[in-house]
Amino acid sequence: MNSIFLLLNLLPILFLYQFGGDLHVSLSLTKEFTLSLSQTPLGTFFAYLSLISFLLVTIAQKSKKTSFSYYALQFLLSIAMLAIVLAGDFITFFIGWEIMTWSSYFLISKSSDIDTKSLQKYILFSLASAFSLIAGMVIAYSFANSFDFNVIQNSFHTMPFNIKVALIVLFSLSFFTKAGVIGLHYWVVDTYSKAPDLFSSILSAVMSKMGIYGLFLVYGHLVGYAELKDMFGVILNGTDFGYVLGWIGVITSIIATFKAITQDEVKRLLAYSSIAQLGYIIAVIGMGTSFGVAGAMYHTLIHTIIKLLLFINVAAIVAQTGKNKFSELGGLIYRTPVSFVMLLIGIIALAGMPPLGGFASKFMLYNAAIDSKFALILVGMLFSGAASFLYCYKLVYGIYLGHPTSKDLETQKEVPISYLIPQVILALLLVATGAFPGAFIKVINPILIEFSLNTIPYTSMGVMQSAVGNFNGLFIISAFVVIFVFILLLIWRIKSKAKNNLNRFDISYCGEVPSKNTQLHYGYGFGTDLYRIKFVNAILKRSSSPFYEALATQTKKTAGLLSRMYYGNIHNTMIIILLFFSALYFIGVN
Amino acid sequence: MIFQIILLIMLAYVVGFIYMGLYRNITARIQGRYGPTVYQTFYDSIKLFSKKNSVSYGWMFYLGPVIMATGAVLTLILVPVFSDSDFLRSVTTQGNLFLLLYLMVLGPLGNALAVGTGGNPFGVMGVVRGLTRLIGLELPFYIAVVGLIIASNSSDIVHIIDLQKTTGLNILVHPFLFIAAMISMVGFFGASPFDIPGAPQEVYSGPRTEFSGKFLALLMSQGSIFAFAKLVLIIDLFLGGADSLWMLVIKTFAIFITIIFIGIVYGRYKVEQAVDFLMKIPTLIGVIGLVRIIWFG
Amino acid sequence: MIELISKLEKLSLELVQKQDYLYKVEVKKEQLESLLLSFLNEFGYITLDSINCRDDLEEGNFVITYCLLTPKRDHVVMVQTSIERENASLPSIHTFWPQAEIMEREMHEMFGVDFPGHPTLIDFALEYWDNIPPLRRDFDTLQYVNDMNPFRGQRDDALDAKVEMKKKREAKKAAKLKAEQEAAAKAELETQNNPSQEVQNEE
Amino acid sequence: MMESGFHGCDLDDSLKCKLEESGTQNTHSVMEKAAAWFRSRSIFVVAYGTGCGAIEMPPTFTSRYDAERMGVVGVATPRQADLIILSGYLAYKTLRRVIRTYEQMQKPKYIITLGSCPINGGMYWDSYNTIKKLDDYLPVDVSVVGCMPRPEAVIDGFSLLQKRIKNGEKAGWEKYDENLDFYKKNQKRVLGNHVDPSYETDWYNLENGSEV
Repeated sequence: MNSIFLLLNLLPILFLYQFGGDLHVSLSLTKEFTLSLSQTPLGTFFAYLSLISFLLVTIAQKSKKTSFSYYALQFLLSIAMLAIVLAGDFITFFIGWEIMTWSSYFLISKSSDIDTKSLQKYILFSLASAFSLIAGMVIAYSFANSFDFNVIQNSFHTMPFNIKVALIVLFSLSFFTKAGVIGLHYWVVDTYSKAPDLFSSILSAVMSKMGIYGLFLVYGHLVGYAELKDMFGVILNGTDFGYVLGWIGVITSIIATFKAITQDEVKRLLAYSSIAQLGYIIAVIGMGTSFGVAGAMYHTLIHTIIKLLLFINVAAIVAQTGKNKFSELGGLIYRTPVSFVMLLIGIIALAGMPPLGGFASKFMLYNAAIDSKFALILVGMLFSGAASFLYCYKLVYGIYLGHPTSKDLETQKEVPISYLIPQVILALLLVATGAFPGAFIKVINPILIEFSLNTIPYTSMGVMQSAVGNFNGLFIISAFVVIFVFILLLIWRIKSKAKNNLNRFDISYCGEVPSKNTQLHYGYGFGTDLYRIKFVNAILKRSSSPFYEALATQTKKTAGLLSRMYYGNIHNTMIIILLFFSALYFIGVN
Repeated sequence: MIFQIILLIMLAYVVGFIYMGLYRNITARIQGRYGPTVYQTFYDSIKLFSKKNSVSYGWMFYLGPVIMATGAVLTLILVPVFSDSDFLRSVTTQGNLFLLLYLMVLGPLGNALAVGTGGNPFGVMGVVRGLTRLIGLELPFYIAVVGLIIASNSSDIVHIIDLQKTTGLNILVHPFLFIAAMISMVGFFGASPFDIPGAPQEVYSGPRTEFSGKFLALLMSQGSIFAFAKLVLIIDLFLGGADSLWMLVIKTFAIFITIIFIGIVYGRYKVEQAVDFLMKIPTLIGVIGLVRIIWFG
Repeated sequence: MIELISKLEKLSLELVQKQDYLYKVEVKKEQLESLLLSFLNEFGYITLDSINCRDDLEEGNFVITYCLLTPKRDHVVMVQTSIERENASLPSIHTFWPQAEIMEREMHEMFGVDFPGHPTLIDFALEYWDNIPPLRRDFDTLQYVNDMNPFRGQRDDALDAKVEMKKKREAKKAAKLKAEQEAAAKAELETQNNPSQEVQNEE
Repeated sequence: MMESGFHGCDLDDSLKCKLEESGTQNTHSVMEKAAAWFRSRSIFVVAYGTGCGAIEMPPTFTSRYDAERMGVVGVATPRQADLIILSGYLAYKTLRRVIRTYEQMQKPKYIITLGSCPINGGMYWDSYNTIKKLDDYLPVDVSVVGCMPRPEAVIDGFSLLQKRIKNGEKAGWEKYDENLDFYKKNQKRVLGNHVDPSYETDWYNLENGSEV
């Protein structure tokens, strides 16, 4: 079954490769309603990103028992996403969006540890996102008389100012919900952590990127960055709008980073990290400069790779050990060495460390902020990056380093090879993007042209150019390797005999002898220092859940009040109906 | 080029060790002691390299100090040492200031993996404290660096040095940024009051708890190379670089002695106190400098 | 104090004054727990100062003393009971005074008194002790020490301290004697030489 | 210096440790001589404060007497240390920890004891819980006598140790390796079969079939 769906997943990629480039199909249903696919450089990029991600996840699914319906739904989801990114009008886009919502809903409900509340959260927020999208669509239609993107784009500047703002806010809200901006992220963490393990990778890596695609579509394509600049004016070197979005993104990123550090569940940490990373993208997406768009694109790519890698890795470990908490895992490094190296590459990139691709994307983001002179936003981004080292370390320490916290962890074997294949591919991609950071500029430049922005200078694959300095990825990675090998050989040759200590209890422990019952894994201790820092404590003790809980309670009460009409006193009901009709009558008379 | 790199590493090694020795000696003199010779850290390092055996906990433990040393050396060769010469210019132009900011953290993070592999809870405790402190420590430094990058509109250090010839030294033009960066630098040097991660009275030696023999020696060596690199970075950014060996020594020593004098008079902050402090006063000073550059520069 | 005496009289117990601040009441083992409880709750002796044990090897019992204090800290009441040495056991009172837990633990280790219901009756100061508890009087400390930790032998050039001290003392005595004699001789010599001077002085 | 004494100890003659009184030259090549010189110039100390001698160490290492000028520096963990100072009597319980700490130190490693108690039990000569002769259980390099020795005496001990290291004399850790049987047997005699896993010499316990 796996191989069938593997081939099936390959088909759209081949299709896109064969017929792609300039795909324009349209199907007229009525005079007004036309379903059309129209390929843009932006859509192509996102299409390949999502399809290849699906392919890799399907490879990983081989060793996991998966039902036909699961595969079918996943395939449907991939097709829906293809429809979204290739859509030429809002009807196709919305159909794709709805199929994506529902198929992912059913996929999430297939998880063993999902509860009704999380499912409800997911579907409610998805519906809210869809409603705000449909509201925007209808408003746009009422002014442009068409759902076609190009028509809306052409008639956008003729709309009144408040309608423009309403459209931007409605679309932004819809896509922010999908991407999980702070405040609208209420569904994200529960859903990501409770979905089937491998599907979490799709949710985090691909589905959240549909929100980013939507934002690009609206800001870059429908509204246009020039129009944004005209509408909201300029602050420093960027748009006012970008400045607001920048702060939204940075605050999202900082809060989510600190929340991530204190999580005990592996997938919850990754979910918060996902929110934080998307915060970076949102911080630069509205700046309206070439580097802003390039930074957002670059980080979209790198974050997709990293999150696929990390979620597949964690899914493999959870499948192998049956544990998903840092306090229950630990000490797997010599049991599952390949997985460890893969996760290590993932977190080095996640932290944005130089030799790998993570730095290239971070550099682009920072360049965007420098280019617009958004200094405090840049400082915020750097700060959140510094804080993210802690959760990166927690991720690798909690699972692989330290001591095994239970007996069955001591006899684990390496995870199945089907989990490792996609990880190795993704890790190689990260190394490649680190060595050739300039290569991706070639993909970004057509998109910049599409958004009628200046292109980014490109000299060679190894060099990343920017307005305020450049760096040579190929040189850095080769210098790193050379120096590393040199020092390693130097240390190797030194006579002092390194005695390999195989007994894990032989540690200096103040003269005491730790036993099997001694708690030696520091998984619990992570993040406790943070609670004592005033600023961080203020972030950590706040949560969006009381607000939404209260909203839910109030809604229930209101609904209860309304429903009393039907099964309360019959006379009251009659009076209300009478009043209603008389009101209608008076309105009609007037 | 290879020859130049080796020359630079040896220079950093010697100067770094003498500075570390001076650190101990001057500290001792201030405390009313005679103190060790300036070569004491060098003796320590050779002694540790010549230990008969050193304990290891597997390959990741072995690689951790190597990664840390690699980070230090890479930082060193990417920082322009001499301003008006072609010394390693072809190498330093390959990187930029953002790269250096991240490279400076690469080593400690690599070593943290080795500490985690060692399995000593005290070591990990020290690492976590170090990373928590880093949150606060990086903030003023980032502000200073971002301010300089925006002021000179370049993240190329050579450009920042050259610009100071026309506009005047950054320490005079942007004093607020310099103060913020220096407070961070005190912490980067592991001096009081920000020396909690490896405090022997509290976490048993912190990240270095399990390291012995040649691994500890490697950590010490990279520490002195790294210290030199950090000093050179500071003088490049704020003191207009150095055009000769003498200027280099004088300027780095001036910065170094300032750090010693700040470090010697303070007690040790707890990690949350350190972060609280760093998020308030130095950050505020830095933000004043930054706002001055953006809106009034 | 009079109140306490009368209360104890109701329980047919006698309070004996040992010193001006020290009182003693003897009680049987069966009564001990209830008496300590009433000391804590009714008489207001909220502090347990110490629990002491004395080994009466000749009579074949342990004498256990609980020292109790009021918040005023002006006097101490010792509640004393004696138990058999063989299979010695006492009710644990760690629920009354938490500090009793560690005191009982120590007593268990040093005298081998058992405390049923005690939560942590594990090693206190010693580790893996498998001999007779060391503070019992039938434990021969000297014998044990000589078996386990023999003395360091003499050095080849070592000197006997007693002999050396005797020699030294004699030498000292001799020196002193000699000095005295010399002094006496000197004084004599002076008295022989000086009369003329004295005479001159008088003049 | 002190004679090694095994009188009154009912051990096999074959197990008796032959501790040379002093200095057979152990270094041969120039490199080894240089290494020995550096070792003598830099001594990392883990100060194990047993007994009353712990109070003598702060003045030794701080402003008044300043052992750092000789290259003697305190460290926190046995992994980094070259020298362990045992500053007073050792109870069995302490001995167990000291043995473990000593075996966790990396070679070459040395021991200095302070006071009379590690030599002959001192005032604890009749204690049921204190050892009398430390050199039966661990190889002592330098004993600084006195009750307690003043910091001057401690520093004298350091300089004696430095001189020995510099001359390349046979040190305690080499004797420990050579005469492991002797030391392990003695340790077992007072600590019983409950010898904690020390990992460094676990193979010994396993060969002798005792429970670890």
